[in-house]
Amino acid sequence: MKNAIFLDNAATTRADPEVIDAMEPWLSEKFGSPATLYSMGSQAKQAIDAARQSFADLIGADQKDIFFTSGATESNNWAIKGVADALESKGRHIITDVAEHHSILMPLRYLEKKGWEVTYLPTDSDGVVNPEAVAAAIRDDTVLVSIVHANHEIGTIQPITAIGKITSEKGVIFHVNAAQTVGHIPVDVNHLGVDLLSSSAHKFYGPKGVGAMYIRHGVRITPLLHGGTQEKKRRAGTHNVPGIVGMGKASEIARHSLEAEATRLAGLRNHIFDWVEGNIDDIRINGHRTERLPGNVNFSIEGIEGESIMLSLSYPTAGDARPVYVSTGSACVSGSLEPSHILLALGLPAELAHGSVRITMAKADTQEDVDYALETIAAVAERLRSMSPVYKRGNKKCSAGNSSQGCDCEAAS
Amino acid sequence: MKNAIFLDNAATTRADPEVIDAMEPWLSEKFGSPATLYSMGSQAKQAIDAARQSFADLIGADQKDIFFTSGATESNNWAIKGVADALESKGRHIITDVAEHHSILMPLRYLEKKGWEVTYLPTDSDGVVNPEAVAAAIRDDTVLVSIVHANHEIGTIQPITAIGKITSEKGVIFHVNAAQTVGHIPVDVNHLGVDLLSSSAHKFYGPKGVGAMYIRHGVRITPLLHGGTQEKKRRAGTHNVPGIVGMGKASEIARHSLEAEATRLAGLRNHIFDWVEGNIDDIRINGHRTERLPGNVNFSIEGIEGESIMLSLSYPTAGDARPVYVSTGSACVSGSLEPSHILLALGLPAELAHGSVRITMAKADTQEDVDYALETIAAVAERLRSMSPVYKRGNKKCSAGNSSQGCDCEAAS
Amino acid sequence: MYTEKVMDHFQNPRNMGEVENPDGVGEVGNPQCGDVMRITIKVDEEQDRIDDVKFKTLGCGAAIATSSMVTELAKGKTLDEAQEISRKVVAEALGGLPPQKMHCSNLASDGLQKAIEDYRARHAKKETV
Amino acid sequence: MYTEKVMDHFQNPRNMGEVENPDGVGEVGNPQCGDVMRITIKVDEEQDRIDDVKFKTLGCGAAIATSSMVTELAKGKTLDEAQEISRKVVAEALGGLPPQKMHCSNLASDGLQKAIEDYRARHAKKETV
Ligand SMILES: Cc1ncc(COP(=O)(O)O)c(C=O)c1O
Ligand SMILES: Cc1ncc(COP(=O)(O)O)c(C=O)c1O
Repeated sequence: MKNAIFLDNAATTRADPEVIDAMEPWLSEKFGSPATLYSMGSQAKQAIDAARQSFADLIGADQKDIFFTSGATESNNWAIKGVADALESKGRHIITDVAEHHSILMPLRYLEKKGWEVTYLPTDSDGVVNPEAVAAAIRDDTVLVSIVHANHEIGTIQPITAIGKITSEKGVIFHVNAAQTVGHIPVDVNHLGVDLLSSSAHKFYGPKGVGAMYIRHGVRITPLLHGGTQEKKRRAGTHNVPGIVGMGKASEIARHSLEAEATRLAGLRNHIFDWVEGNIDDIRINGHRTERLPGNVNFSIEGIEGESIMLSLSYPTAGDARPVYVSTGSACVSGSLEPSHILLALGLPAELAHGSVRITMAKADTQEDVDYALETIAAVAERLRSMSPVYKRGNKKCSAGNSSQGCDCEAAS
Repeated sequence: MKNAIFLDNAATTRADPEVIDAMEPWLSEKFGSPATLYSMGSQAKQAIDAARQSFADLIGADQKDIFFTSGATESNNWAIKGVADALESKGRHIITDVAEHHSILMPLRYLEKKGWEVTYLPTDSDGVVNPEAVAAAIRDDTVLVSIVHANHEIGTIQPITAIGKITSEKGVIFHVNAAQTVGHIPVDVNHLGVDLLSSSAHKFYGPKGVGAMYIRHGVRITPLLHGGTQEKKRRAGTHNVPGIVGMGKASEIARHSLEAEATRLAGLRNHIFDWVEGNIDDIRINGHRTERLPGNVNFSIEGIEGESIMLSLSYPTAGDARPVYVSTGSACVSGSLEPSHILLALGLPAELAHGSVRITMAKADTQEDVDYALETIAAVAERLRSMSPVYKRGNKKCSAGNSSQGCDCEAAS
Repeated sequence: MYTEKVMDHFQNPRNMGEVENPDGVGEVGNPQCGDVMRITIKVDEEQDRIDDVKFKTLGCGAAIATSSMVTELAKGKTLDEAQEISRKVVAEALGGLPPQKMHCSNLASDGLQKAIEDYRARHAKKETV
Repeated sequence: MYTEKVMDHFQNPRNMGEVENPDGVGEVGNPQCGDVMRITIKVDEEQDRIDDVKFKTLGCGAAIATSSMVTELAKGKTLDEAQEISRKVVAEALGGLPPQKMHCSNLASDGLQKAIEDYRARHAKKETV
């Protein structure tokens, strides 16, 4: 099988070779726990504190406010449940939006079962949350606002700074899930005005199984993992030293390469949008066109279904073809009967959500790879459409022309 | 500095080179997420399922009942808080013992603040919990019994099978923290009669940052990390594929080498006990003499303090001396003003708890290393005692002779 | 996730398309659910036998593979024999389907049954005419 | 965790032991808390100067290092000067101590002060005799 083209970097990225090199000694001979006093332990402690500083530098934070976790899912659960627990006596109302990641929505659903009230703000047809809607939703008993920095599926970047102004004026804790932005676009906790921020190393060329939480000094939050005295008693458990060192190295690399890389990827992204609009009929672009992650592309192809697109791309039949790995919001992949709740939040009819393709690029992806992938996608779309009993070219249900106004296709059956 | 002798393996172990080799490809080229459909993803899924099988085999469980976590701290928090949440309507009483690890005690303390009642059973002077005391403590509103399999500090192995019989008769969920036993002594969830069992890979030659929870089919427990559909929706978050693969490899190795290694270590352990009793005056052996982890030794040296022993051992002054890494229950190291709660639970006076030395051996430690360490410890004890304003040889406060009956020293001041 | 056989039928579907002047047509599914299948059959009236059968399918890998398989199983069978081709038969012929796909994406046999019904309904009409 | 200076004083403690026939003795701490220090001094009565000072300490690395440092700082100083040797002075002379050690293991200057007091008390007695 020829060299695959990996365009699913929002799911996970390949760890930078420098990151792996940095981790190596801590996996093997330098295996001491930072909690111990002897020299092996203090070496490990120095290493994790250097990683802490490096991550803090990447997000403009004080290193004292950084706490390592096992990933963004843990950080998000911690933010939601930890603030809820600490501020329960103040009130039991939380604000978020309908297009959040499951690691935010599911903890909230859990709280709802316990009697909490959650306001799910809508997004507009580009996936943007309106800061004024946040302001309007804040009540006396609101203890937390949690909004994603950028959506993992459609790439839309939220007006975090504007929301942060509102929450800080109203004295409500503001959590931002920055799993998709840290290391990819500039993130500055002070500029954004956030109190809590989640991140996962494997989303920016670091290892899986390690993440971080930024907790602004003074913010009240109950630990999620109680136990030993690690992380100033806020997150117990023997440190994942190799993982943390890897996250530190990834942060350091990102700090230096992020801006150039973001520019390059945004160029590729815009090129893809132009190309698909010019070369594939009846598509709809999902998510905001410019307020968007540089490496994220998402569009729906009318009349076909996402899993079959994905499978066709990743298991090409021609022996010399390169597999192309993308993702989709189709129900067939989500593990439920529903297509992506994020695409539905944009107002997309289910059949277009089923037919969505997400391309998420990273530093290994070249213009040549992208062009190869695009030709392949167009060919796959053509072939699957020829098999489709419902697709008729140019039936205007969802032509590219009106996509940005929101496609008003109705159930096609 | 010469080759150090690492005798702090209860804190963490050095990953087996085979474990690191097994992890390598998943850190680098095979970086896909098991949640994805394309071939990279299904490879990763197969790899974590193989690891799951391998860990299940190690503990005699069905692989369907294994859930990967970030470590024993997470598993323990999950067990305590997850069962409490799921069974709250049945009752709000939990039974444990005073000598548990902090990753059990701190979640319980958290629940107590929320109105839960916790019974902390005492241990005897060897650290053993009495199964009859468990039976007597179970009430109608008891929802969980949590007892460690073997204590990390004094190595005492608890009568889990006897307790498991009681809990299963009374229909109470039984959680066992097996962080120190899995991979070191035989662990069989059915023989032990446990419903939930926690484990951490780095405690048995696997990587840090990954662990597992065994959940017997049918046991009700609320997730601790809500979010994506990973681990059958019971533990969300992108899989730490390299870590899980490493845990699988460590399990496979342990399954084959555990018995021989346990026998070897128990021999060394008994040799150490004999040696220190013969060569250092006024010591007390802590923990059960035979119902004990094969690699665990713990004794108190009267008249001196543990941190200074540890430091002297790990930073030797003679240029050709080998550093020796041990641990202690002294307050100076625990990060609090109190010495180890576990040693106090045995009835030890605080000054003997401050003067405890823990030696925990693993497969890299040879008889030669151990003998070197013992000579060094005796010399350090001698030197520190010469500096001690309180120590008088043979004052019988705590001579070896009566140590196994429990030392009844009183405050020495 | 999918067996080799599923992947083979997905990648190299048999009998894709529509038979000309079909004697029976069965359409099942709903684009909102992500799956639509249209089975068309040509029947040898004398022998009550399916001489030709084709499918068009919008849907996931399993939907396409089961459609392809159903046409292969049905071709050359009498209508009575073809009526025995259940979802289970199709799934087994493919070496199994992932549990979550057993229902949502395994409608092809329903499509075939509908096509047979359609044929019988038309035929009955013809006879009574 | 510890500075090099702390480690140096811990590994090579100065003035360890007890002065013979001390003119003043100060003992502080409690073995239950893990720290006991005993400072003994020899005073030049004419000059009101500490001619010799030694320590014996049960305790952690910081306890031993601060004891050693306090004796070094005190030796040759007049009693008045020596009374200025506070915990803070000792910690600074060692290049700092970890925060959690600032209190529990930094009793050596208290021991010295006690020894000075003890000397003064005895001396006062002698004078009044
Ligand atoms: C927006 C967003 N939040 C949270 C997560 C969870 O991160 P992890 O799976 O590393 O815990 C992800 C990725 O899965 C994500 O894309
Ligand atoms: C008995 C016991 N339980 C739980 C833990 C926690 O394990 P981890 O630090 O890997 O989360 C440890 C080790 O720290 C332990 O020894």
